[in-house]
Amino acid sequence: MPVDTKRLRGPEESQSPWLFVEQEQQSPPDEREDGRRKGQVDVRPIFARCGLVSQAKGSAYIESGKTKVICSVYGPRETERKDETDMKFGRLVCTFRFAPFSCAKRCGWIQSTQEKDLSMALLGSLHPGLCLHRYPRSQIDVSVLVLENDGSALAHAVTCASLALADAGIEMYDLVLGCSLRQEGSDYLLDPTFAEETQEPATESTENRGGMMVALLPSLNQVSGLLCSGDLEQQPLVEAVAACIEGCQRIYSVAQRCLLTAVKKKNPPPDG
Amino acid sequence: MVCLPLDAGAHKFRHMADRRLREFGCEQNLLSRPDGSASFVQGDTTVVVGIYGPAEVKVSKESYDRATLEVILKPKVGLPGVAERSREQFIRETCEAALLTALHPRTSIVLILQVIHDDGSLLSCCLNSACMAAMDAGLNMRCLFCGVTCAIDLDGNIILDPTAKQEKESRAVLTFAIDSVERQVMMSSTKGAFTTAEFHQSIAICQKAAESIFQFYRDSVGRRYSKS
Amino acid sequence: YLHVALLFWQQVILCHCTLDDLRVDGRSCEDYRYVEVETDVVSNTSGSARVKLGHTDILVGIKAEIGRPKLDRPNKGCLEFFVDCSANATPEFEGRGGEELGTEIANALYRVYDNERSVDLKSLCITPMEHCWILYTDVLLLQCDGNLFDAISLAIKAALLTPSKIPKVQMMEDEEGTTEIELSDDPFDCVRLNTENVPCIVTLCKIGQRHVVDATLQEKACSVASLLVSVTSKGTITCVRKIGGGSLDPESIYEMIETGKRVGKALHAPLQDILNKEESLGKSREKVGFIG
Amino acid sequence: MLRRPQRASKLHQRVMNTNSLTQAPWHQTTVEPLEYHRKFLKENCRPDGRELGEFRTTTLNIGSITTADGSALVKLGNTTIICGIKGELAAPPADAPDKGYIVPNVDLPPLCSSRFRPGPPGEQAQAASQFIADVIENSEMLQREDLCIEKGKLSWVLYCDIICLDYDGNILDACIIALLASMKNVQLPEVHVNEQTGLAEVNMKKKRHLNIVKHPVAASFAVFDNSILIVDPTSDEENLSTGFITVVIDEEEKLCTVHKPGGTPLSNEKLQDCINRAITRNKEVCKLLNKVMKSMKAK
Amino acid sequence: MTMTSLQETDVLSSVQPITVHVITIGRLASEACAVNMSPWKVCVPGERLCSTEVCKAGSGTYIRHSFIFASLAGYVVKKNEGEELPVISVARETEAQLLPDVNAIVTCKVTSINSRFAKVHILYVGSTPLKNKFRGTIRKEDVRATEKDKVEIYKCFRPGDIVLAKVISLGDVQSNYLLTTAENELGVVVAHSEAGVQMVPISWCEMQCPRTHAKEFRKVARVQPEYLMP
Repeated sequence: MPVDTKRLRGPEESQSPWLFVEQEQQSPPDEREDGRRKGQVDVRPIFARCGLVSQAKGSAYIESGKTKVICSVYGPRETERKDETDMKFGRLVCTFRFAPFSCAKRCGWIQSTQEKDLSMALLGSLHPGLCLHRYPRSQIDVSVLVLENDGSALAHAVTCASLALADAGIEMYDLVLGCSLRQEGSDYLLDPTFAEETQEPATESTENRGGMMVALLPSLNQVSGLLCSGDLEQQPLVEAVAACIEGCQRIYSVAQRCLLTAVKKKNPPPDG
Repeated sequence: MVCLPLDAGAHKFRHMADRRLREFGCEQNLLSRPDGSASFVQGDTTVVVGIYGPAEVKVSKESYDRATLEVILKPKVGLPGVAERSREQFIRETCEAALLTALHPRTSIVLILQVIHDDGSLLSCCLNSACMAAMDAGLNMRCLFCGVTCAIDLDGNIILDPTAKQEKESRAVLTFAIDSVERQVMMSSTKGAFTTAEFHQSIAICQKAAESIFQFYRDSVGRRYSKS
Repeated sequence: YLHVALLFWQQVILCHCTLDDLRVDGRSCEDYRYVEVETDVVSNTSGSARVKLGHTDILVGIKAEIGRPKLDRPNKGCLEFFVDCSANATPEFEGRGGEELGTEIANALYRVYDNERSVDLKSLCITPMEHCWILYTDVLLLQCDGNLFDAISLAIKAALLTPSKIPKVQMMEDEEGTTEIELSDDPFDCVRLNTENVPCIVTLCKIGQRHVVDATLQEKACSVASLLVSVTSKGTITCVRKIGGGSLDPESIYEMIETGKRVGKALHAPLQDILNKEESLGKSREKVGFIG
Repeated sequence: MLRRPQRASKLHQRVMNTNSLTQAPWHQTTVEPLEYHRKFLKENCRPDGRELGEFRTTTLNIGSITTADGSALVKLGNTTIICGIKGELAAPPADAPDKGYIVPNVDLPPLCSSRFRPGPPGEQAQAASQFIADVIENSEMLQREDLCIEKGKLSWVLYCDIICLDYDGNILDACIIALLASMKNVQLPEVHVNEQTGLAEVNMKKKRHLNIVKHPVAASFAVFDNSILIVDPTSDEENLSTGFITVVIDEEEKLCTVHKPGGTPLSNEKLQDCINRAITRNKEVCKLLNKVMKSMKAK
Repeated sequence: MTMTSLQETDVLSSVQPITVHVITIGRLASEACAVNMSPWKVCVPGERLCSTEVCKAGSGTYIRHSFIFASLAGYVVKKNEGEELPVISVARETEAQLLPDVNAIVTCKVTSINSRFAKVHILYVGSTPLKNKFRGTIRKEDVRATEKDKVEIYKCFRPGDIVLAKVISLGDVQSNYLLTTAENELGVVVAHSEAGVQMVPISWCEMQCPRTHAKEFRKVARVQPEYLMP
């Protein structure tokens, strides 16, 4: 492992105090801690606002429960390295990062495999929503930073990024909204918290457990991103996708309203 | 090019009290590859500098109205870290203010500093050697500059040009770069806490000490060009 | 990912044919191309396999090495993936193009295989927090003719199924209290991994109104998006992922999951047959691969 | 918030109307930025309506990141800095067995401005990290001995991760406020070393604050046209200035850092002006900090 | 940035703190009505505006299944331009996402020159500033319309000059935007002399420094001179 000479380093090795705390084995409660119901399309209230980063072409900030995500969009700017497709279509570049203090255990500065994978998933989810043919020879950069991860980080990152893109005035076919779900046996938990995402099962059986993220183009009713892992039978899986789609539709109005406010704040109504 | 031993031909001073600089000396043009070079010795602290340029510049670093200045500081042992990067910034921005970079647009000037030994007052030694190397390279400059370090000990006494041991035992260490035209503060880097009065006192002492370094610059240039 | 230039009329024909459950090469929508599987092709690995699917040609080698368990799962071993998109496979892999595809595939493979459900990671642990087996899985793309994921997953499953040469180890404690790892001397005294739940990947490509499995490069060029579904032999779905730049309507997703599950489940039995046959032949089998 | 833009726009009219060049579309900030700023400075004011010695509005928000042991978000005009501190356990340094570690790092991600590229931190971020580390050490804002749990065995490591979310100049001042506020917000759990097992025992229910003894505050200045000093420069002003100076001073008026990385030489009088402004700035910021801390306790 | 979990926000000067709104889902229905009340309709990308039988699609829109959808967040503008159908478009304050297109007039700054071409940074498209610089090239043969073979680049442009030019091609994989100044109205509009003073045009090929009265060669654009005189 090469040493990182570009940052101040602490001791060679340090451990999170959580490693020394006796974890009490608790069976997951019947009710969700925040009072939401299992098996219901019950998303946390969302606070969304555009245009907070003055330097960016467009930006958005989303807070849902304790999860906090910020996103900036830069460009269209000149593509750094070009190939034939860049001559006709713009290039979308997505970076997804967790702030070092955003998770229960501190994460490092160097982009992890997980962050790379999530960047890829973010790219795949946003790509279908953009009119990239309007931006030949150019590149649009989307960077997402999770300030606090209390579950469903990728889903909120997708929503946040699409708001930032719309705020930047990038032409889009539709907004892109994200929603996560956690399947626990016969029940599902929509928009799970970090504790719900990571809790150990009550029983050894791993049947029908898993996590899922769906990205939706709400007015075209098209799924632009789907990422799911776990152990799922076909029926619960299909139901979970449907629940996520409904979850996305639930946050559409918040996203719309956020953009309307941003447009009115940024620009006066045109004359004539 | 003959490589002279470090003190040959170099001027030496000997001072007794704390309010004096340690012996210092310099040799210019000691490296054959760079366009300009100098080594500066302050007590046991020694730094060698090589300058390349004005030379071709990478497109990404090109600026249309002036030369791009790059400073690389190599520690005595190990890889350069964040502390070196911070010192590089100090040296680069001081040089940028002194060099007339606008005369060489779309070029690059690279300064490479190698620490040979650190026995205190390293940053000032780096600045002095950089200035001597820039003179050796024949780069156009708006003014000369010199670096002077002083330390404030626990009793509030100000020690000029401290050794590493003195630095460690003192409450604060201040390094200034002084310009040769107005004798004003070009650069300031401080460690430890001190009062405003101590700050001004330190500047005054360093400004005074700068006179002897500038005189030394003048002498060495005079000697060099009277020879040929 | 690979860009194949098709003329517009070719695309139209391809889409229309697909609508009638007839593909350009004569297959129906749920048919795979001819698959060739060969195991134990690289001698110095713990397990290896080569899979040919149409013209797609994949080589997978798995090496077991002792390492430190990851901090977040101290009592489990792990899998590491490295995908080499050699420029021999297609000129498009030259430079950074291949690198990007490599990471993309590797990331997907982590999601599919590096978990408790697919591979019995606990059996790979030697001592918690200190030592475990790490299965370094190298994937080499020799030739690309579409449907990389499915071919790679077949190869990985085959490589894991072959008598994995993971030696049994014991922890020895000497007088000073330091532990040492002792490998079993008997080369046949090996741990055999439970591969019952190792899934296979089925990639479904949406073309026009229908979706097809095992798409060729031409077919892929006509498709806007595909769905990657990984299925165990029992028919449990362990991973679903949308890939490609386009979107899918919910109804097709449901249909594609259904097809994926059916095709994926059916894929396991013939693979197991081939592998059993290979194993029963033992050393006497005739090797066809150029490396073997 | 309304007052300021109005003031600024009136100013624009006054300053810019004197020159017919504004009619040409190319004569705007991007083409002749230096001339543009000079016109304002001639009138002793700046394009955003501030006077030369005026800081931008400072907003402080403490403790909003619950995954961090201490956190703060600071806005200085548009410039936004977030700092999160997380404590971890490690063996104390060999040369100081009774001390803990403080590891500050400043990140300037591409998110905050188009001037930064993805990848490892550049020179500016590294120099900022070193600056923060120096201020922590010089000011002795907290005793590193306080971070030791058991001498020679176990101590705390405070990872202070500072991220810029919006880069509009003068990040150093904002970073110091963010660091100070989040340090004051840190609550660490009680830790004992079990004598028998030698392992740490953590009690998450019992937490304590750090003892912050000094309150260093920074004031940064940019030198314009080799002569004019302006406080709290924006990103545009930074790009055009010929030198910077940052003065860090604590509430007892002791200087913790006088950071002037080269640039235009300054006279002693100018340096004293900077120090005087830094003293009043310290009072302003401490007042704000106390106000926020107090209202947090009230809740 | 504001946060709902905001414990405390305080502001140093007399300016009022930013109020924090928490938008919950239940409250939205009533608020959405309020939006429609305003005289200007605001839309978000993906919103269906109307059928193609009613309007023609203008900028900031796209057509799908014979309906017009918004592709931008902005104000919906319907304009009758004397044709059969009115044009519906989505307007933002500035055409922020504008890219240099063929035949667009751009303002650029010369970054370097050599004997074959001048390299420039495009700063404006029309009167809209670009947030990011795009690179362009003015080849020797595209500098002026007459005596093309006698053009000497250094007598036409100098690094730092502000030039009005027209886009002739987007270029290919290797090259940048190709620009031309081969029209009377195109060429150098702002240039500084060796003394650093902004020069005054005295002919189509010369400019003069008001301080030193030295003359320098440029390919000068014919712009109304009152714009250039301070």
